[in-house]
Amino acid sequence: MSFLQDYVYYIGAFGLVLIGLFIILSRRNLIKVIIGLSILDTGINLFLISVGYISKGTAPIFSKPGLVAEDMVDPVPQALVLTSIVIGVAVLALALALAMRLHKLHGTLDLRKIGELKW
Amino acid sequence: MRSIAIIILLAIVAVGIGVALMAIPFGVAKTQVGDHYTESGIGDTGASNIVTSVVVGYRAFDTLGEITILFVAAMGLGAVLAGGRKLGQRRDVEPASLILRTGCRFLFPLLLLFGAYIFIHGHLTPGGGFQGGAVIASAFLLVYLSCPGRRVSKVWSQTTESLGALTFVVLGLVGLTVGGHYYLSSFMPHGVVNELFSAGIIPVIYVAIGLKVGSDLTGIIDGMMEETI
Amino acid sequence: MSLELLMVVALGGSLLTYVLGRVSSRLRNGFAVLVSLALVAMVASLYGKALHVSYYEDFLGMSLVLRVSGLSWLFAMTASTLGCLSVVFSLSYMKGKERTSFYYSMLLLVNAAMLGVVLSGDLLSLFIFWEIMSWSTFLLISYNGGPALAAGMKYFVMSFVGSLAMLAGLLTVYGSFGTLEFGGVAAGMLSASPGYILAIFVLFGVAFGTKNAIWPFHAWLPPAHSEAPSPFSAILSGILIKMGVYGFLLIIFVLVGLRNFMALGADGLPLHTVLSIVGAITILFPTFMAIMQNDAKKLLAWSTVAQAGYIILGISFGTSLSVAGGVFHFVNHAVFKALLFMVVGTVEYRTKGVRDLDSLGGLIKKMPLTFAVALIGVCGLIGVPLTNGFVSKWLIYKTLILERSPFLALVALFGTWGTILYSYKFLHNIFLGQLPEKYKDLERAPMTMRLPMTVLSIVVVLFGVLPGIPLSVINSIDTSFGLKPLNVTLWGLASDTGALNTINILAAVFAGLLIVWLVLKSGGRKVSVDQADNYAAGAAIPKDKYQYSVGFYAPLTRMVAPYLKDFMDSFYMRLAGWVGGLGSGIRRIYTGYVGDYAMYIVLFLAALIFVQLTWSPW
Amino acid sequence: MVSPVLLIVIPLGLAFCVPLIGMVSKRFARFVPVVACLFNLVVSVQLLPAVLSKPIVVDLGGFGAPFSINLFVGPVGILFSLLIALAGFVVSLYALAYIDKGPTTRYHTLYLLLLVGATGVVLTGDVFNLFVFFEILCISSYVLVAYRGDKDGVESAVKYLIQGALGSALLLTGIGLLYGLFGTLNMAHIAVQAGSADPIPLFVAMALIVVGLGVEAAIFPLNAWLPDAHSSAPSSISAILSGIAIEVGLYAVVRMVFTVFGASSMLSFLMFLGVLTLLVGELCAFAQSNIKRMLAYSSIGQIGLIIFAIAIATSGSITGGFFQLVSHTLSKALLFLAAGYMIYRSGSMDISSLEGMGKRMPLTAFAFAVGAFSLVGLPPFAGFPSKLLIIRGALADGGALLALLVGLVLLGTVIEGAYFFRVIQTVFFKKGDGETARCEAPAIALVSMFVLVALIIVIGVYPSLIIGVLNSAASELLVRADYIGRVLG
Amino acid sequence: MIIFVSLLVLIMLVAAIAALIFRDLLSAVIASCLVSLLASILFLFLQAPDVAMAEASIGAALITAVFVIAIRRTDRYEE
Repeated sequence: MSFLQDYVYYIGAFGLVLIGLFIILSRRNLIKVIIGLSILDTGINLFLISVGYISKGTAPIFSKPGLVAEDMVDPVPQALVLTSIVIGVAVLALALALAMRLHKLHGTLDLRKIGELKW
Repeated sequence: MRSIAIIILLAIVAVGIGVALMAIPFGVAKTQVGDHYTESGIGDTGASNIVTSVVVGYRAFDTLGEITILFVAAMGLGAVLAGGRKLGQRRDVEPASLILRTGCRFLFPLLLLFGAYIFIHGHLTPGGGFQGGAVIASAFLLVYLSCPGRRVSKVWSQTTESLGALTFVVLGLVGLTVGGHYYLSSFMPHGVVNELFSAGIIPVIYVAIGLKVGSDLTGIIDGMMEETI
Repeated sequence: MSLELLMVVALGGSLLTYVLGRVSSRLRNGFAVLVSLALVAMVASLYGKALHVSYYEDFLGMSLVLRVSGLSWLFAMTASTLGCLSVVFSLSYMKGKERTSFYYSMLLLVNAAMLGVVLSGDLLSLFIFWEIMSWSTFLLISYNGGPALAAGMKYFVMSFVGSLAMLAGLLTVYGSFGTLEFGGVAAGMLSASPGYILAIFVLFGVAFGTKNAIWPFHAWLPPAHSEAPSPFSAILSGILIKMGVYGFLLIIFVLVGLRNFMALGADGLPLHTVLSIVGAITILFPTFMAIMQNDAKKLLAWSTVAQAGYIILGISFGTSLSVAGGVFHFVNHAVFKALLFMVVGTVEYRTKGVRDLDSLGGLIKKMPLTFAVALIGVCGLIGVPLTNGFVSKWLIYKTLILERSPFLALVALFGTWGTILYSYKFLHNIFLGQLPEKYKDLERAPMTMRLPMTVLSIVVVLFGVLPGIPLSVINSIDTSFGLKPLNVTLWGLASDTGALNTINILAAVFAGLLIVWLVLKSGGRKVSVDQADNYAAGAAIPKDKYQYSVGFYAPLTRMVAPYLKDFMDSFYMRLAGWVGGLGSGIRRIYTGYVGDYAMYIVLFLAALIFVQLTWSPW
Repeated sequence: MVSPVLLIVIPLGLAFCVPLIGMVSKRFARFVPVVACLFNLVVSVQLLPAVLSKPIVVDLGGFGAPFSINLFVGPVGILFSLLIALAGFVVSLYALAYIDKGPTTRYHTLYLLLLVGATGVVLTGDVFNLFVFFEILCISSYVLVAYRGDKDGVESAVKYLIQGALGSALLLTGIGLLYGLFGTLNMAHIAVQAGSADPIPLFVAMALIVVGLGVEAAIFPLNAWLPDAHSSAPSSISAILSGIAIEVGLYAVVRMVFTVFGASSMLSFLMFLGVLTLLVGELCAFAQSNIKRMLAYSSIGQIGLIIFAIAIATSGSITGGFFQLVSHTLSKALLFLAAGYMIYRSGSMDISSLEGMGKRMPLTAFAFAVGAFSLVGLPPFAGFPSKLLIIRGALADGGALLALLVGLVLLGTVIEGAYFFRVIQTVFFKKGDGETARCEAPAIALVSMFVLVALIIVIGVYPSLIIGVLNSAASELLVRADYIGRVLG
Repeated sequence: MIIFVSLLVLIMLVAAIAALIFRDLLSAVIASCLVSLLASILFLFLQAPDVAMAEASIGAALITAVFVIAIRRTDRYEE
């Protein structure tokens, strides 16, 4: 139980990272690879947030009186993750737009067949 | 064969990261910077949401970069898809059902309002420019889905985008000249904590960000929808 | 006359020539000749002076120096004279060709760079001018297009390997002595360990040897010489490759010092012996290659390699006699080889680019003067008495005999026999024998071609009859190297082991000529019959059947050809092929499938982590 | 004195203005990048003396050292920002004429943002901020590679994006680990604590970060995107990618390894990696028949050389590495620009299609030759002093291993010389068939090329003009304590 | 509590694996959307409401929409 207590978030986060990497490395379909990137991003975000967590902490918002700064979880990773999520959506949207163009030009999304540029 | 190789590689990486994680125990405060933020965040920036004070105060420069990235993505999406688009040729999709259209027409202003609420109250409650912008964009997404013919004016969304970003930049420059001579320094009065009009430049920036992100994301969706295949 | 001014004139003249060429070709030609003449005059005025100027104080912490010494004056003088003559020769040779402004400007740039090389007072500026010389030479060699491209490429790659070795060497020197000025380096070398000196010598030797085309670095030379424009071939063969000789002289006598040099190498096999053996190989093998050539310029090119061997052989003995022989042979070779290349250039010019020995012949009737100068040049090349080649070869032979190297002497002698064979082939196949029908209306060479050839042939004879003129200069170089001075007289050399006196030879030759004339005179009257006045089976034999030029030395060629493969050249070509193959192989890792690329990234990461976790080296 | 933050903010603001201006007049919008780069150039030059005497630390927001993001404008930063502004200026001039089709306003916006991203990376003193600016740089280059919207462009952009995104993800993971270990994101603040940290987690973080950044820096074997992207992008973008983007990636790697981690034990490994990268790049370039692919592989080789030089980590060799970086930026940009118009006129990227270009466009071909000579390292061009400095630095050490590596480096240089001179022969000495009409590049493109030619020759002849900056840059990298002290006070 | 969280993590990983396995890209996208949603719930548990909002609105909603649009314009099934 204490193992879960300590590691479940990390396991979740790096589970996502590894699954994302696996998708990127093994799948040939471009959309699938982009899905992999999205899962990878989510995993990293989860990891960053769990780094900043403090046991029994509160959200870093002084929304009601009686909250003390010492109990709050670290706000920095949250700020970073906000940024990272937005970067993620930017990259994914761009990737999908490129995928659409690629499909139109090559007629396929199979990355193995899209290998005219090589050597 | 390939899968096995990948699994081996990933296992090595996983072991490495696992070893590294031993040094980063979960749930233990390890930060020096974060403590300072929670303790003096209100005093420094006047925002009761410390995340906001970090995003728009301490690390506002990151946020400037972040909205730039979104801007790049929106711009780039347009540039990438422009190659395949023939002007004036749009797909004529039959409109969605009446129920959907009516529901959207009803939801649309509400969503806009909700988004605006989120980014205006970014310094007080969870949420902020990005979340609010996303909500606004989803409002437009709904419109696009229900009434495929309708489009946001390119000129307006582009202008909002640019002006929102420019507001951020110029506010920073003002801070460079008047308030403490630091770029992005909080030169406006902090006001009373937990009131709407407080926290110096943070709400102003968040409004600008909200509008900009909203129009950016709308632009992205617009670009994707408009692509004619 | 300041050295900086000289360099400014040389480099600026080259640049300005190109600019003027945009305006008017006539103006440009005049200007080019003027610049090259001015350079000759300026270099000549430097005679006997010892100048030393630092023209660039702080090039990355090193100061660049120009200086003139006896040795560099001799090289500079040869270079500028040949340059000037070659520019004059080009005036008609290049007429009507394209991109002439570029040609002249590059020719002058090569000239300037050579002056820079020999006038440099430190290794870095030597290297800089060396590199400028290399790339401008490359551009000139490639100028003709077609097969010249491959030749230029070969030249560039080999010479670049050499210059990079030199760069490594000079930077090692800088690392240990903190200076690159010749004086400072020489002072440092006095206390350096033999292994270190050997390493430096090898690094520099690769550079100088490549430029000088000594075996096994000769592979670039034959194609380069034969494909370059002929006036430039003259420079290339006459002086440019001799920059390698300059380099060897510099490093052996100025930088390392003779005493150190003689002590280098293993016990049984000292370095100078290795060098002389290399010189011997360089004489022997290219001589036979030259005999087998059917392309006039290729023949001369191989002969150049062989003659470079004599020079190296001379230098490697390090006695005052041998060094004088080597240096004098360099001067002589510059003169007669440039002359011969110009002869080929003239022929080429008149026959519209023919230089195949099998299809020429009988041109003596059309170009008598060209034949005369070619004869003089060939005599010099062989070393016939009363030409300059005789004196220098005499010095080298004498050294070999005095130093008790019968084997090397035999090789040198063998080389001379070979020289006679190919020289005769050259002379005969172009000028003697039958004149092919198509060359009936050939005109004689234009003035601007005859002038430089005549000048050079006069020099050949002058130095042959009065060897004292150049030898006195060379003697002063010898003494500046710390060698025992020779007893030079105007007519030759006097020493206790045997004297050279051209007056005696002159007298003997005149006596011989008199006898021959008398014998001929006393013989019966001859009736001269046209060679074509000849019948077989009642029909006149067509004149072209009398072409003796075809298959000259065919039996000899058949005999030696199987054993004479330029295996160094094929080795280099194969090396280049391997590199290309390696490149084609390596680039297969960029498969075009992005999943593989992502795999490389993760693989690299995993490898880093794995290594660190297992061995923790970092 | 002007604040260095303007180097980032003013071009950024101008970039945001470009679409607005573009709505009014497309022709006018083209000039915004030129103006922005000129501004940066002026400001950088103005800042130069002050920075050389004492690095400027800019506090953004005014909350004190580790708490707010800071810019560190040291010699390295100012060197890079000068270089970015210079190359950016020249290439934007070129693009005025070259980019005449497609959504030009978007092109100029993204181009300017790319430069902003690059400037941000080199000036920032915060790890996460570096990541953000890095993403600006990367994402805008993904788009610009696909700008033409043709088959190759989109294909290579997709590949570039996948690899780049993977790299960024690793980088972000590494930054997360760093934050978990040290609880701070300020480079100097991390550097202070890095010495006393647990070595294994620190190494894992460093490996992730170096690999992540290495993708953009084109270190072998992370460089597979480069030949595709550089060869299919519009030539102006290839010039900037080759001249700026990978150098900035390299800067990030070097900054991390030297300043943040102080990982001196990694250096010998980096040295090998550099030589390996050099050899792979040069060998692959040797086997190419596509001119832009050849130039792209040659960039890999040059990056390897720079890594090698910097990893030797003596003051002399780092100076040489930076010199090589400068000369590579100038020469490679020049090569791509010149090749761009030659390709444009001949209609093919095959080297053999460039035959006779020496006659048809002599000035462009001349510029190409200068670039090639400089890259090969021949005097009197800018590549010569850099090669001299690198080898001098490597040999000064006197180790046998280094001497061997120098030998391999020189071998790579020979291969490089061979393929560049092959192109020069093709351009100048092969008789092209058919077309002989003159078709010189437009005047503005020629102006941009000849600015580079002039710089290459001037720097080649008077290396002392920039050697001062380079020397202080080297000492900035070598003396970590200075950096830390300057930031944390 | 921890059991619940572990369950969520488990479901999240299963959803991710489903995204890996599904040949139908639309299903895969829905699975990855589920991953994002579950992650945003985990963010809430980790006391990060701001991030949870962002992840839900951007990561789960908008990105999924963009994915769906892209898939409609290209092929739905992985070959």
